[in-house]
Amino acid sequence: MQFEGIMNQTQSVQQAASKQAWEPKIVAFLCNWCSYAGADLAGVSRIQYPCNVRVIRVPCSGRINPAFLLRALQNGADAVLVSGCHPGDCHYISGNLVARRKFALLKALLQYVGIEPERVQFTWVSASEGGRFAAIIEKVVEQVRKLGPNGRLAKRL
Amino acid sequence: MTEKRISHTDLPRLLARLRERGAVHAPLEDETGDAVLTELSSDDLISLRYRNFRLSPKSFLLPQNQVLFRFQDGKEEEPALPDREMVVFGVRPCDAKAMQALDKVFLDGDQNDPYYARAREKTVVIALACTRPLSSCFCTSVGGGPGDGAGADVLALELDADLLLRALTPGGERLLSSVRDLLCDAAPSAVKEAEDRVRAAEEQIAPVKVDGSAQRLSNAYDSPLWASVSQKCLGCGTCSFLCPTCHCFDITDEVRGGTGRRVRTWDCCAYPLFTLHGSGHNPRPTPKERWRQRIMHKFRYAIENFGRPFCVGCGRCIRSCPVGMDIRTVLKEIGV
Amino acid sequence: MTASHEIENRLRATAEKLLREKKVDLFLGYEKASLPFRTTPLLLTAAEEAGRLVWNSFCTVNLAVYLPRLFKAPADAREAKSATPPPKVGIVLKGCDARSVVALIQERQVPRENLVLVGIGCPGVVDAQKAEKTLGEHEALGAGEDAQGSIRAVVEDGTEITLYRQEVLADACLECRSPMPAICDLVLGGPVEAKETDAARRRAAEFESKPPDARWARFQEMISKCIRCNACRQACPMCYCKECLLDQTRPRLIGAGTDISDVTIYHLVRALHTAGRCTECGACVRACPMGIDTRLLTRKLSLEAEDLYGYRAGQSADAIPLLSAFAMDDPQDFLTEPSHLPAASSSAQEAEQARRAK
Amino acid sequence: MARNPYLPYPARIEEVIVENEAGDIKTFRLVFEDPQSAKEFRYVPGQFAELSLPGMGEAPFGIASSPTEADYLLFSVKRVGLFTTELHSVEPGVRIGIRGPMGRPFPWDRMAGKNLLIIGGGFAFTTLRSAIKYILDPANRSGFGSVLVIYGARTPGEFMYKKELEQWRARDDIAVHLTVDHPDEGWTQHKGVVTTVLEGLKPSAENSLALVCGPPVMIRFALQSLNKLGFADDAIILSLEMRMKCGIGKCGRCNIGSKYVCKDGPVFTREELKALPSEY
Repeated sequence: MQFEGIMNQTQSVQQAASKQAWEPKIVAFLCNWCSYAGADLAGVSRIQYPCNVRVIRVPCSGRINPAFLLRALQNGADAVLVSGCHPGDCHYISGNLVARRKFALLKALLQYVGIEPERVQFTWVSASEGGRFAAIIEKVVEQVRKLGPNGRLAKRL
Repeated sequence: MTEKRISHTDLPRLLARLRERGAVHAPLEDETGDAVLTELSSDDLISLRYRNFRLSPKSFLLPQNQVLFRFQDGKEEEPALPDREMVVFGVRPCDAKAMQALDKVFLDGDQNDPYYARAREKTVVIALACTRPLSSCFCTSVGGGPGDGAGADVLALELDADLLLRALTPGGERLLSSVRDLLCDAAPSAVKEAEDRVRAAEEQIAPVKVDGSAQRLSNAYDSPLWASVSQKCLGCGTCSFLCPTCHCFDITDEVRGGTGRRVRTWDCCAYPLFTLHGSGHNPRPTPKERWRQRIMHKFRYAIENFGRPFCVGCGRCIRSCPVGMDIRTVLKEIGV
Repeated sequence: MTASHEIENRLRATAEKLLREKKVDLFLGYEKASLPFRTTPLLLTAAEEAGRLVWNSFCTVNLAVYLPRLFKAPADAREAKSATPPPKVGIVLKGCDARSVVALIQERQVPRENLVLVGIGCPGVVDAQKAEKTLGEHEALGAGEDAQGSIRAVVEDGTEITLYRQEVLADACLECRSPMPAICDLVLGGPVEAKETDAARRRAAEFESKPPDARWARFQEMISKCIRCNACRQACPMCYCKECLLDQTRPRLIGAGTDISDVTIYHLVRALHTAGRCTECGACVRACPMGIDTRLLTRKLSLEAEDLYGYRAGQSADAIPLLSAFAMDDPQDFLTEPSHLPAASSSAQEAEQARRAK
Repeated sequence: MARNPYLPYPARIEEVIVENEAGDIKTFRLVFEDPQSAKEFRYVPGQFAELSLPGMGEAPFGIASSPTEADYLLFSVKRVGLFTTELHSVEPGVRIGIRGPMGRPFPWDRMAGKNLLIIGGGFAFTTLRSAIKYILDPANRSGFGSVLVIYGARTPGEFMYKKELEQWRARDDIAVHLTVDHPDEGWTQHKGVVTTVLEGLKPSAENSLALVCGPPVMIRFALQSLNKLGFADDAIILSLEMRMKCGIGKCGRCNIGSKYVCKDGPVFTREELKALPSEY
């Protein structure tokens, strides 16, 4: 339900924004142990990065079912980003390594059916990489801005 | 009641005229060669080579997704019901008969279903008699026949060069009189020939024993055979979704941030979730109970409630079952 | 290749013996269906009825789909108390079906020791929809096959029409690389060679060669026919989940209807959940009442699994399933890397980078 | 034109009352947003209605208030699924949709002049409250014979409508017997299952009707006791719980035999239920 809440909130922000210009909205699934802490560090370190991201904290990147990402896109996210611990650093030893395979296949499949590859992005960010987190968000937002709104998977209600 | 006649070559003109009054849906072949009831645009060439459509035309009256109303800022907004007339041309008699059955559920109750009622009111159904039934057809055993127009407004019968048109309802009369300049009276010999063809088709249809099913099924409720007849069922909904009389539905909300809709969508008694209670209790927990419900509903409860089986013998469930189950065989095995 | 009627005779004898000697409680095979080009599964428990078993090119259903439910673990302690011991099951397997059984064993859904696997080298099965299309306006009232494997159909007026085998074989069979069962306790009939081994790859490449917009348009056009009847899922031996994610209502993952967006997510999620598990039997395609080529997606995922990880589903019962396994050096060139080096935010980060550089 | 039966009447939640100690049963007091809706929504005890929150869908609930309580509707809801969990989380003031009233009520024609035995268990007391409230209304009370209520719960804290139970107990035109499985300190009433109390009280089946609502186990044993006491099958009135959607006999979900629980029920006599498959 937390997720619905975020999407609703995002939608109202979006509706307010749509009166002016379209702004990409990115849903980021961050693992609790590394990437969420990395994002937090970016915040406390006052590193500037675009405010287009809504964060969902998950226990581990290995917990993410591809269906979650598709659901975010269906609910109007312009892109999703998943970030976990670097290989070897997973709190649960290998959750991120198993996830890596899942994500590779997801990305390949979406590209295959004609979804722009930039709509689903994956990366590793450690707890100490606040700068890297900000730089990745910058890149994702920039790429999605170029792509425009997610017209293919978003459901029109 | 006089039969009218129109030549096959003039049929496009007739359909074009009907298009002036509203949407006309008629059989067009898709890229795979399947005939599909499609809304005609000006230059479409209809095809009468089909035996029947993959999907039953029930979706014209009971669409798979029906928006009941919209939510706008958390408030309900009733949708405007369609007021445009629609002609559906080429419905097979079994499917027209199924519409008559659906009327019993959606129009004869204490409360009419407003969406169904409006669609039914605005839809003129032109049935096309069958001359080439399939081996999976058994309409004649469930109260229908290849030349039965019940449920339709107009019945069309095919001849080599012509189509005979017979109005069956006031709506059908109105439709035919609106295009009377394109029609001529059919000669008695032509009518006889068309009827002979229907009779020949009728003879090709193998009978299935359904008479007295309500009585026999009322004794079969506790039969151990339900477990064996249902054991290879995969629990998909193909049979229900293709069935022209199956009408069970679900109601769900699709809402984002206070905006969205309440929709009804087809549902199916073969699904375990269909009867699952919030508490976790399920009154029909296995395929055995669910198959029994399917058969009982069609061949006993419907007869008790509406005086007719809710099966029109179109055979879609037989042709499309992924594991080759045949409702005729099930009826026989269970002792109907 | 051994003629199908010979195999059929051996199959009946085998099943009869297994049941009579109580080596199995249940034998899963096929029997004649009411319509041509089809057979229907037969769940046989009586040895004397083994004569009902058939073997021919219409034995399309992947019988492995029935296995998980036969070995379902009891839901609770009360169920466990009244549970009967798991049955011994004999089952007829084509190459693809055998791979499904392997995958189910890998995923601990069925106990190998309770199975008697009767393998048959498979020359491919007929797609009933294709065969019916090929006959055009005619309807077959009966069908069989001759010694050469050609399909013979008898139509309404009694004439016999011969259908060219390659034209009516299921797509999955035309792409099949392993017609011989990978594991089995006995094999009926001689070995069967795969004909063309890169057909799947060619089909995928052909689709991939189109520009993204065309691919998307084709995909959408195809699935717009979907009626969400779940036949593809229910016919799949690997879709054994007690409650499918796509059916969940607390909360609901996708809408219940046929909004194109929901249908899209349905097919993508279903395909992804069979990634590394799909044994390319094509049961989903043949189950679809609307003629959707669901293998468009699963075919691609199988190829990816092979290219990226050298993994093919259902090859070895001892292998760790693709998505439960990993290698430290699995490819990760799809990851997003920052386009510029991040500004150093803290000494901790510098230390981290230094550590990684090593 | 008749009103669209799928369109809910808009109402507002005026008050939320926590009924039990476990806190998983709450009573919602609802008031229609416009007087027209209130006028159209005419119900009789035993009927139910579909409540809905936008985006959360609908669920059916027995109406716990009585038509003699003119200004509001009461629904007591136990938290079990998605909808009820969401409903439990809302505050007074929230807008809610009501569709109904639906279903066949208690057989008030048959109940006139009869002695009434009302047996309830746990959470399934909602429509029984409606019935009791209706019977005890000064305008109605003389229309019925004696009224005996036996209400069982797991613990004293699990009774619903505690204040009213006390008020009823203080009256002399209704006998109320409460019983619990696990009494706490200070519990002065019955201990044990309702059937024990029932068999101890031995109400006469003469000129009597029994209304029974409760969990399946309770119902099973209560029926056995009622049989012993001489209650005929058509003198025993039950209310079914069933999964429902449309509430107007179309969607097929609550179909049992040739009946639809939503329109032919939820109230059935035991005799009627015996003629139906036991798919509930």
